[in-house]
Amino acid sequence: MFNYLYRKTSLLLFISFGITAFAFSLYYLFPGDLLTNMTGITNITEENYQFLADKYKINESIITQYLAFLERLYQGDWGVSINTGDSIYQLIFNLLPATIELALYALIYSFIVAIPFGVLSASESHPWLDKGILSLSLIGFSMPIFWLALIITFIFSISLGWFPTSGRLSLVYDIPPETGFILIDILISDVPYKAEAFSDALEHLAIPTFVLAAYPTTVLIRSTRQSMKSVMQKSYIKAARAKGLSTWQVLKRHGLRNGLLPVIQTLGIHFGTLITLAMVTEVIFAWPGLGALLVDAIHQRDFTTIQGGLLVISALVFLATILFDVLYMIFDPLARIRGHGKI
Amino acid sequence: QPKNETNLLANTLLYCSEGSPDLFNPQLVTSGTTIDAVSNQLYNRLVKINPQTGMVESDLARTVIISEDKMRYRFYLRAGVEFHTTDYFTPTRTLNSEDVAFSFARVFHSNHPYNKVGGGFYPFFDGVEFAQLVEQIIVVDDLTIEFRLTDPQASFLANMATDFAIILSAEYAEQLSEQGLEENIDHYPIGTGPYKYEHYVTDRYIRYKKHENYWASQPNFEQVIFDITPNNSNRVAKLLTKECDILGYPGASDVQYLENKNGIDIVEASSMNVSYWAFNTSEPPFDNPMVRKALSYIVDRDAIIDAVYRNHAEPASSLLPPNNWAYKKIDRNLDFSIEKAKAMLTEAGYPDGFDMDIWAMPVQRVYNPNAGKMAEILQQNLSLIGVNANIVTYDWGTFRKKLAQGEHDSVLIGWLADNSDPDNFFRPLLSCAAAFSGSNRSAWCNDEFDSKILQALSITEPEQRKAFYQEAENILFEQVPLVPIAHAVRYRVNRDNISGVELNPYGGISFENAKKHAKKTDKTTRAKEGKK
Amino acid sequence: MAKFKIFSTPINSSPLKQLWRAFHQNHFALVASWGLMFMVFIAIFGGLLAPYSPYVQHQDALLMPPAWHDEGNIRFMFGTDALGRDILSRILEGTGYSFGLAIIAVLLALSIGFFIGTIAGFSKGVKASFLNHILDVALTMPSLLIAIVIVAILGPGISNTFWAVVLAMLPQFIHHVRTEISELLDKEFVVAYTLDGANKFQTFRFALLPNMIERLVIFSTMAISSAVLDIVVLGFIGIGAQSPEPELGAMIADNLDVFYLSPWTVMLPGIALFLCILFTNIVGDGLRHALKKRRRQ
Amino acid sequence: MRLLDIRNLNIELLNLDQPVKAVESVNFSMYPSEVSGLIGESGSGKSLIAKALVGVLNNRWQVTADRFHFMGQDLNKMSMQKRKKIISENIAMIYQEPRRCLDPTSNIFSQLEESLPESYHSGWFNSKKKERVRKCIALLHKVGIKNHNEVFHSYPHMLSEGVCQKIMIAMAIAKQPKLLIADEPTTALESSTSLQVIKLLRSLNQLKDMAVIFITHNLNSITSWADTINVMYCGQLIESSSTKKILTAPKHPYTKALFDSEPDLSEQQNKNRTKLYALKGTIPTLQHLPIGCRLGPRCPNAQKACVIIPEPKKIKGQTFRCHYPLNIKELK
Amino acid sequence: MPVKLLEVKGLLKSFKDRAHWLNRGKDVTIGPVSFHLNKGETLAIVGAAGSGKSTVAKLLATAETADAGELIFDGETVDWRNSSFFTQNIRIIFQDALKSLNPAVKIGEQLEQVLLFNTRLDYQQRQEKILEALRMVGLLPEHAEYYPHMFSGGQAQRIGIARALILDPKVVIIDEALAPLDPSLRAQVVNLLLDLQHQRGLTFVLISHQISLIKYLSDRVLVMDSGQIVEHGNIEEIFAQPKHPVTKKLLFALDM
Ligand SMILES: Nc1ncnc2c1ncn2[C@@H]1O[C@H](COP(=O)(O)OP(=O)(O)OP(=O)(O)O)[C@@H](O)[C@H]1O
Ligand SMILES: Nc1ncnc2c1ncn2[C@@H]1O[C@H](COP(=O)(O)OP(=O)(O)OP(=O)(O)O)[C@@H](O)[C@H]1O
Ligand SMILES: [Mg+2]
Ligand SMILES: [Mg+2]
Repeated sequence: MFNYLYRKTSLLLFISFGITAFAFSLYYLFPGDLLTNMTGITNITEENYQFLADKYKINESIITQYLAFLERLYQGDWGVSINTGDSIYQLIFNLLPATIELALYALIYSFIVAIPFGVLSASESHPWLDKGILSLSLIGFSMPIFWLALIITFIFSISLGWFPTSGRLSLVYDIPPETGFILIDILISDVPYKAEAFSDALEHLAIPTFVLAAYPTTVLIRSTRQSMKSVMQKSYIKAARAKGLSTWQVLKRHGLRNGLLPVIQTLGIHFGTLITLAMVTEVIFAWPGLGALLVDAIHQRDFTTIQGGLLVISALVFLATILFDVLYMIFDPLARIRGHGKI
Repeated sequence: QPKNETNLLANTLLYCSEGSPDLFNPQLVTSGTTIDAVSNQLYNRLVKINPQTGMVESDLARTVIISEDKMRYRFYLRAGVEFHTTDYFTPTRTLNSEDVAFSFARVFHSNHPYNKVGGGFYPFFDGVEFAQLVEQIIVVDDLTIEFRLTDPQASFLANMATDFAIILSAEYAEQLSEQGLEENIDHYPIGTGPYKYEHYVTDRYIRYKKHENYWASQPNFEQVIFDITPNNSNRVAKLLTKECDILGYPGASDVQYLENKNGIDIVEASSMNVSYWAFNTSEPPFDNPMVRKALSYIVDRDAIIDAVYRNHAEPASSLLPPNNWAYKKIDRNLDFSIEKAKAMLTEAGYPDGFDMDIWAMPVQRVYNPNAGKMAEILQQNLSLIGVNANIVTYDWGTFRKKLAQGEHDSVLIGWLADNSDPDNFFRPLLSCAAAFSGSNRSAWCNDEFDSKILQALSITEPEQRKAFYQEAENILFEQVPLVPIAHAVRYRVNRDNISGVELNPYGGISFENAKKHAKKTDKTTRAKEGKK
Repeated sequence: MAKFKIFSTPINSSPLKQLWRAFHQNHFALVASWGLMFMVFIAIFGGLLAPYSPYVQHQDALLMPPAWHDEGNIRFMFGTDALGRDILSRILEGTGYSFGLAIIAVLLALSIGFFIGTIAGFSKGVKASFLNHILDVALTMPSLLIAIVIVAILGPGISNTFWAVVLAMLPQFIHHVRTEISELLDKEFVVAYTLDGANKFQTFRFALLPNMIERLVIFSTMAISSAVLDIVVLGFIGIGAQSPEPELGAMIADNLDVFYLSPWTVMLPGIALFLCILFTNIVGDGLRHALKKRRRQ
Repeated sequence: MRLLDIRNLNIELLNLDQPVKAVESVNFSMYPSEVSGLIGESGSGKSLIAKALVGVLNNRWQVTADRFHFMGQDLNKMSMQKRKKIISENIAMIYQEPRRCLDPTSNIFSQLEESLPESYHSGWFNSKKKERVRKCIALLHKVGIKNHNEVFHSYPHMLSEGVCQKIMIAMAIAKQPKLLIADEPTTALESSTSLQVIKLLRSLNQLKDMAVIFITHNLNSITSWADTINVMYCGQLIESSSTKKILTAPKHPYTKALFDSEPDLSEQQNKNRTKLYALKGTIPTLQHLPIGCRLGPRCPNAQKACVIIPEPKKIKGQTFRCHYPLNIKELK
Repeated sequence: MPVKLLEVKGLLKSFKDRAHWLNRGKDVTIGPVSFHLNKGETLAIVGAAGSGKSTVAKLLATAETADAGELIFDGETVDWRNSSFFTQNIRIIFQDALKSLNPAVKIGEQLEQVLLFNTRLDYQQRQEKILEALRMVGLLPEHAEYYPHMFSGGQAQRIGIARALILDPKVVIIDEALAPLDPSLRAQVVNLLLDLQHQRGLTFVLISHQISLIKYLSDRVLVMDSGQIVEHGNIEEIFAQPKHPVTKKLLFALDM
């Protein structure tokens, strides 16, 4: 146990170093003036220059610069956006919850849909159902997310008018942002139109969540199916059946538990992709999150924002991967002894 | 409770705008987006233009008395006009002459404490050389104020009625000075308009609340929301899904599409505008008139009007649109001709062409619904004469900022008149003064041209003025600092339960009289004038 | 425990041939592989087949619907876009950009990854564990995100997109080759080769290489579909290929303006894109299944 | 009365191009508390029979039998549910690779617990928990595991193969089955551990009157304690009789070859390097079985008649399938 | 009079077991062991699991490098680094024959590769040698064209033997290579080994758990326990009077 923790911590340290060093190196990789890339201030005056050069230690060794960078990171002094002059720290952490919210709901959604379908398709009782689910998931897997988004909006918003097309909440409702998670914000706010606002928020969530969930759902269906299939072939399942347990009991006690373990791992592996797809979804549905910010920033060559956004998104991805790893470890007694290096 | 919801919806006006305002004071900008978002909602002017008749009429000023020599304008203000009360400012007094004096002094007096706040550039006022025109502003009494001019300039009152000449609160400015937060005057606005500022999230939305103590008739909405949706088709989608009531700047193809949709009104509104292709004449090779002239031949106006405007525009044969009184149809032989362009380019010393950038606005404007497409057409034609064009766009804010810094080679942009005076097309776009203040995108300064348009200003006789403007246009078409491309038809698109939205032919949109009906308005008011 | 082979009589064919046979039995995948061949053909020769240049604007035929539409015209099979460019030509050319470039990117990433991965697979000790850590870090980053980062550094454009995609896929390939090699190195038959007196190179050439090929083929097939997705997504969000380049993602984004008025301008490139990815995925899946089937025998 | 009586058992694998008969017309019967050995080469269908008996073959397999009696009841005539119930209450099975047969993600106690008879699970939530714990401890003690607490909280991977196999046995005997099927229970174990396991099974058979079907490759481990021995070849039961008879006078050439190919320990040192008795050739695949007698091509005394499938014959309690059986005094 | 073919002195190997969270990495030391092999005899190594039998075998075949020890072959001291000597004189037959064959290469080619790595024969000679090796283990020439997956366990084991013998080694190590075979196949392979020893005077080192087989095949026995040789001698003597408790236990396990 200790060893496991030790290994994970050292990995975490390595990763933190990796991410921050990478973010730091962006200062140099981005075109343009170094000090502007660091501060986000475009027209640096003479007297200001000296002050900033001292603060950012740009005339000292790379190591010192990097350490200064770490210190600033820690203090929340992430510079300002080259274009708007807003504090990047503020900007990012205001938008982060929206991204997390979208990704999380999509994940939950795909879990709810994919696990039963995956299990169903793994049970060999309905070969046609299996084929159907598989083909559908293959199609879903092959659809570029933006194209899927266009088709879905065209059908469900434009033609049928069931759901709104973009945004998180109708602007009619004025909900003070407390946590940044819209559903939570609505619940803790004291506005007279709580209920409508809540259902409106759900309506807004529907299409983006569905579109974003398409990818993880198909991945999950396939991985659930595969792992359930292999688990159901295992001797211990046969042994359990021979003990006289019913199909459902076998599934519940042994099948799902073992079958879903690799699924957790798959999720960990694909979480990063989910986050990137969330970024694309944000762009498509004008979802005010980190992804939209980042893409905008790339359009506008707003290097400070790009750097901050990338830092946070990669940190998010890593944290999630480690989280899934820990989850995996909790559920799989074997992982505790064999979890080498891999995150 | 469903009751609540209907109330909330009925009391909210949702406007899907195409971009974010730069700030909340039109004095400092020329951008239509800012004007739309700010001028008529938050502020009033002394006088305004009636959108129907085009005549100047009273606004905050009850009456205007003009002296015989047309050099002194005395404005009598309304009494009891309340400023906005917000969480950052509570007014203690109503509007008086001080406020008017402050609002204009800020623009005119370079040593005014607020003059440099926000950069110190007032593009519109600088463009029409207002500071030189107004000799003095005299506070006669609490509710009377007099403007003394240096010249009896014909366009003064029209300029006073533009969306730029708004009235700020002097009391608020004082409060800000005390707090040392002068910058806030343009970002946390206080005005007298029908709606007041509540909240703004950059690139997402603006929320205005009703101004309860509005001096004119009570506004019809509890809140007005600007839903900032730069993407054209997203805006249309929002209109269709009732996420917005009014659509700002429909794309040309969207008009065509929306015409066949139920529940949507499309109204053609009169508009004086021009879209043009401006060359940065301070940079080679565009400092060479021959090159500019050559490039002007590759502009295929018919193709552009077909593809970009979807025929909702007229080809521009002059800078002035045909509905301006000073317009005169002259055949300038502007035909699209690759041969001529090629020949001229060779003559100018560029037989093999060159590389250039075309900056295309990222947003839809009245005068140009899709600059990107237009740029692609130009790019295609340019390639025929060996010029390799690269299309550049940034988001709107960055775009304008970089444009003002003159980083462009050439730009596709346009102009929407601020008033009916032809001068509004010439001086802001091409005068030497504007070359420095920024709205002259060609950075072009021609003394002869300048003197022509100044001469045109100094006289009042329309026919004489017209003649001067024609001469100016002749110079323009010789020198080609910019190539006029089209005069677009402006549309107002809204859901059919909305009425009373006013589109100023010279500027922004006004929701002062807008109403939302529980049911559709009756047929007669939503005649689809714009339909062909 | 040596069991009987119940399935079929042993066939005297190489594993690769067996894989192909098993693949052949899956008609669905077989059809998809024809589709894939067709798409590859278009990706290579699309430019030559195109009736018009993808850039030329037919002023007289703006937003022309496809030929099967009532108002369509046989001149433009798939209709035209808002600038009068022939959509068929643009799709034919665009397949080369989106799909062809993806294939080239995969091939490039494969060769570089193969080289580095091989070295990594053979190295041991501190060097290897450092590389492992770096790879672990790089692998958690989804390829699209890496591509976005690289484009952010290099700036938009189709060639930058290409390099971004290559670089983004590299860690996966290195990792794949490396694990493949280190897995194989643990196999008994590789030890047997050393005991037979084979040196490192011979072991690699005779023992490892023949056993890596099929899995590499499958992995690369799967990588193609993700490379296509990366390229088009970058194009779509406007930081990849720039219009008027007929890259399918950029094309879809470009035509969004007229999506409601003339949906085919968006749907047709989308379908072409979808087919490319679908065929690739089906073939990849089919190969994977075939491999599984072969392994079971 | 017979404990188990099966006639003409066929097991077919369906999901191939054409169905393959992996086990063909096997007759098998045994008496209560009998120990029956099932031997034969790998792949001859021993495990399939065992799995078919406990009914854990998945639906790709088709199991048919003309008669399937267990404890006097005709299982063929019962509903699936009832059949399953009877089987799970009375037949238990232990497998070759014990660790693979234990769920790696749940601890030993919970797995042991769920194999207790129904009566321990009914009643209020947890009301019988203590009783179950006691019972489980008793079971572990019975199979010779003393540190029960430690074992209870362990996961399978923490235990040695031998312990895992003992736990499997504990689970198998939890319901006090009438019949225990041990499918190569010692193959994965070291010789000293496997000795322990066999001793354990032996004592259970003697003390609890539990019938045992012991499937193995290892002839030595079976001959000393099995009452009867059944020999399989290529999906057929080719000979079955009492251990003594089979050892002394095997009737089927394959049976003889099987016993002869095992070097005999009692023999003196093989100084002159004589060869072992070996059948030539290899075992055919199930899809390409020879016509007639399945041993045909490999049989040393094959003759013309061997192209006809031999029917089971019974001589003095010794059943075999051969046209030319060995060790028969007077040939007809 | 037996002739000493090979003598091992003080062979030693120690492993550092990787530490993991249950046990804190114990060191395993195999040896030092010393023993000799006579020409044409079969030496059996027995011992409990983990006692170091395979390690000794691997050290002899240089699949592992020894930490210390001396090897005298035919009266001459051999350098451990002289790999071509080992590959040509001491060959090992693996436990799982199928796993030790390259699944992607035809049998003939694999045999040819062995020749390529070690000899300078030309194509014709190589083919002849391959055919001879196949014939020797009772396979047909066309089997050279087969892939490993097409062989049954017994046939695969024969190929393993062919591969070991194709370089005409003096010593062949058989590490549990007979255990996984079915009785009837095992008998075939045992017979084959006996034949080969008879014809070519091969020396075998046989590692097996099956006491009966050892008794049947071998001349001398080494008994190992936790890395050490605890008993060795002629097979009759040891079976008649086992001295060490480990030997007793091993022998006892077989009469069940
Ligand atoms: N899941 C399966 N799919 C296909 N064939 C199978 C499957 N399981 C078993 N077989 C085949 O059925 C036949 C009988 O197998 P079975 O496991 O009963 O043999 P066995 O006698 O138990 O062998 P062993 O001694 O190796 O355990 C074999 O030919 C085997 O290849
Ligand atoms: N590469 C290695 N690294 C660490 N320890 C090893 C290694 N190889 C063998 N050992 C250890 O050396 C000891 C002897 O192993 P070896 O394989 O020689 O035993 P064995 O007698 O052949 O056992 P078995 O009968 O199970 O084959 C074991 O404790 C094993 O854990
Ligand atoms: Mg079996
Ligand atoms: Mg060993």
